[in-house]
Amino acid sequence: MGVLNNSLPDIGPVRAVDSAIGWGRKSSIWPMTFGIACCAIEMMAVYAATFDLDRFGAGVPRATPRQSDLIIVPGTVNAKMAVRVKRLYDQMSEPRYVIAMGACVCGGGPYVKWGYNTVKGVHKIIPVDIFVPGCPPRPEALMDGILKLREKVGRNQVFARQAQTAADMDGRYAAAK
Amino acid sequence: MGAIRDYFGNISSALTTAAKGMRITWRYFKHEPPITIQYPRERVEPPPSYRGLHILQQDKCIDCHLCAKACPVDCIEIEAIHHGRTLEWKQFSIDYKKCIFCEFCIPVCPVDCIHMTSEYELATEDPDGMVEDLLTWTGLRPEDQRAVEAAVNKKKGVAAPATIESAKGAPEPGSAEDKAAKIAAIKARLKKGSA
Amino acid sequence: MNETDIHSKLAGAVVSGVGALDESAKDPFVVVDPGSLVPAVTFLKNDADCRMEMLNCVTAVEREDCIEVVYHLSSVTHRHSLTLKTRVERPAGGTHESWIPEVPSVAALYASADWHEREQWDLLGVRFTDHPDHRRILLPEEWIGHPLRKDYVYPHEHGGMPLDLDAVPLYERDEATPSEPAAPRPSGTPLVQPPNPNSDRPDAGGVAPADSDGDLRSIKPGSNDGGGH
Amino acid sequence: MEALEMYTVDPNDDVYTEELKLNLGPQHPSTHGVLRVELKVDGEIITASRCDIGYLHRCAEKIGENVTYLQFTPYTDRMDYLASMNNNLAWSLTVEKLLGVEAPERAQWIRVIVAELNRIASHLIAFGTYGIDIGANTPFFYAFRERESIMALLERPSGARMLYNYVHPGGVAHDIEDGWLEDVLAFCDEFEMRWKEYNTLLSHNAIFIGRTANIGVIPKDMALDYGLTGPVLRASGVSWDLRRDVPYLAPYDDLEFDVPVGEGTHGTLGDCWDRYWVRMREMMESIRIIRQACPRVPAGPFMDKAMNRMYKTPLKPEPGEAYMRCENPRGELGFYVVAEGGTSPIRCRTRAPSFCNLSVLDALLPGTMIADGVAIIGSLDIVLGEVDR
Repeated sequence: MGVLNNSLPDIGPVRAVDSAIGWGRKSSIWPMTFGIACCAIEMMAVYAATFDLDRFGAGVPRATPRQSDLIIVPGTVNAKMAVRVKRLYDQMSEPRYVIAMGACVCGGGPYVKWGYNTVKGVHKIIPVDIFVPGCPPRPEALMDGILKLREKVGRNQVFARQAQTAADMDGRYAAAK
Repeated sequence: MGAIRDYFGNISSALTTAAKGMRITWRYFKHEPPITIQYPRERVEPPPSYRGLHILQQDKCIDCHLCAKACPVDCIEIEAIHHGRTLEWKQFSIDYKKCIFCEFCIPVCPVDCIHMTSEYELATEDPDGMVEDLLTWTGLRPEDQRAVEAAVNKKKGVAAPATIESAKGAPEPGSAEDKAAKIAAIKARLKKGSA
Repeated sequence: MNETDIHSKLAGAVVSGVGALDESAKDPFVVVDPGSLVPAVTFLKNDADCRMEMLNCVTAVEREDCIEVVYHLSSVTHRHSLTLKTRVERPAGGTHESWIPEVPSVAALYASADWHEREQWDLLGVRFTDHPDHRRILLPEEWIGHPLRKDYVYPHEHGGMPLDLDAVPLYERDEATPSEPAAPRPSGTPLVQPPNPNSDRPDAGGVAPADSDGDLRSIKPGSNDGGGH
Repeated sequence: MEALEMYTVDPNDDVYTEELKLNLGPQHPSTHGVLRVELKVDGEIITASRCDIGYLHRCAEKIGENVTYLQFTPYTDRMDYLASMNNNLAWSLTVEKLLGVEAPERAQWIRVIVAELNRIASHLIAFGTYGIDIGANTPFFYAFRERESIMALLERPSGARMLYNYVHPGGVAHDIEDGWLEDVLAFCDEFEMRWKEYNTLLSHNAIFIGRTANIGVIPKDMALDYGLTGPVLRASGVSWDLRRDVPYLAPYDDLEFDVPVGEGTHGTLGDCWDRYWVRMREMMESIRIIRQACPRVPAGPFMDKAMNRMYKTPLKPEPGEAYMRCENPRGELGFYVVAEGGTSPIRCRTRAPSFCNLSVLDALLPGTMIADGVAIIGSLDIVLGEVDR
């Protein structure tokens, strides 16, 4: 879609197309098979039968970043791994989403003080959409995060012009009036 | 001759192993109830001992900083001004970016004012949203309130009449009202989370 | 066989460098000279009565005056175990940049020693001479310093990845105007320095923590179960 | 090694292959976390391999030197996160050895039950993910269903789902509630039935046996030389179990259980199938232990009275040192602690079983196919949190 992105006026038909695209995107979020530490086990529990993430169309983890929309970073990222996490993120195609799962990834967690080797939150490396704190978060808490991500994805405007600045907001407000 | 026997032997063993597995699958399909929890429509309550988000009984707290000292990750920030015996509270916050839910802050409290609830959903888009000021934290649901009361009573050695009394007002578990109330609570929470 | 028998056999076999058995310790240990470490371990492994087939653990411990390397050996056949130590004295002013102690490697005797010794090199900077593959194992090869030394200085970043709590995220950095390099840390300081919970920090407001009177903690009255909370 | 000679490159052949460097991991579905293996492959045959670990190094030993003895307990949870109870237990026993105290009897029996339950949960993960490695997706779902039951059971006394922080120096953190032991026994009955299903689904499946038998054979001498422990050592025919040979908890003396040892049923002694089968049988032995232990939990305190003060006043052991080892699901977990009188040790070394078990990988991989390499890594059942600490 490229050049048309966020370039059309924010009117009813464009919005309808946008919401259709958003619905499609949010109903087929494909996460990446990516486990680092403790949280990965709870992430596996989310894929398993008891919680069954497939109910939201996100249950088939992809083994390669090129096919996936969502990277759940489950576990401590250290200096050696951070380079790889960044590379994996760079390999994903747009639109891509990041969930930071667990305290270590949200902001350092237990390793914040004495961890000479750990990155204090993966948002120092890659932009994060949803933070799910907990050590580790319960599977329900991760699903809560994924549901919130679905909302966020559904809200995204693809073609309609986004209100970027305050002046733009004012203009939209006046137009609505 | 042997090769042919191997060939057909392989086919038959492949069929039998597949049939064995499919028999189990069929039995589950036919006879066993589904085990999937339909989150967020239904929610399995963690046990009362669950170590979830914290709650502070502010009127009891004496600002002794013992919980902050006991914390292995230094996630508790406390600030209060003492006016004689009364306290003017500035801050009692827990940084869930660090908290590991180890429960070491609970047993050290000399006045039993900090507790852990069975609340655990804290997913947010904002990294600063994970620092909860317990003075204003209102994420507690009625059942959590009851669990806290029960925990306090248990520690005091009081039998649990308070729990039963407070539970009287609640609709019967499993009834239509109960379900409606739960769904309403979940909706309210989701709305709060997305706002 | 208990530790005393093993020690007497060992002292009888290896001529020099085997110290006395410290029986007051929780796990009785023998201190040997670095020079006679390999013969001692060879003897313990091959002697029919000792048969220490397994090297459980190699640990380097940094003390005030020395670095000691501890070997935990055990025998599956005879079901006994022994702790062996060797010490390298710290030279005057030996810091973690200037002093690399050297101990002979036992990787030729036990394959398990290979990774253990590499780990001790990585984290504590003990060089094991004649080690077949003397590289770092846990940290990246280009890492500076040995983190488990007491005077280790924490880095600000490594390989372009920020390690500070208040670091600016990579994707928000302005490439055109590189930020100033962070000031070097004083020796031995950790990454972030919130108040240390183990220190004797004065309690705010001077309210005495009710450590002495236990009933404030509301242990169940009259119950004799030890657990309070 | 013979396989190596069979497949060496001969440039005079009509079809010859070229040596290729292949990176397996750190993000790879079959490396059980963030293990990276550099492989040299000739076609499908691995000719050389080099493990690269440290992608989950979390400075646990440095932290141990800076926090108090009690505060380090939750960090041991995060080493082998599949068997946190056993890690807690090993650390608590180390501190107890250093202090010279012993937990009350009730605590000891509770410790046995929770440790064995956690051992089953840990082996279930090994079973489920091994199925995925081999290409059978179904066992994963069955294994996680039973694991959820164990999580629910352990959640009740401890209050957490996975990283329990339940076994503390001097006893356990909370008493068990009434009726918990009955629920554990009910789970045992159910699990026995499910275990038979697992065997029908996976253990005796012809394809599974074909993929695992005679693969990655570890002879007895090699296993001892590399310091392997746990199921990996026992599969090679060495009957060595610390619970029986060096009992670290008093109840293990009174309990009756067998130590499963590899027999080479479908191939050579010490192959992947043996390692898998030892784990499967260990689950049943754990069930046997739990069944015996549940009726024998005595009444009494669950925490040493003197030790209860440690929550407020940090422990201060006398100068000294202690090495304590426990039989974890993955092998011998040892903690070596050197105290010099402060509230935290000056050295806190972890002898991680996965670390030693993984070191044999470089010796096993050359000469096998890439797909067999995945089977070998899975059969070692490593947890990277413990390898790197």
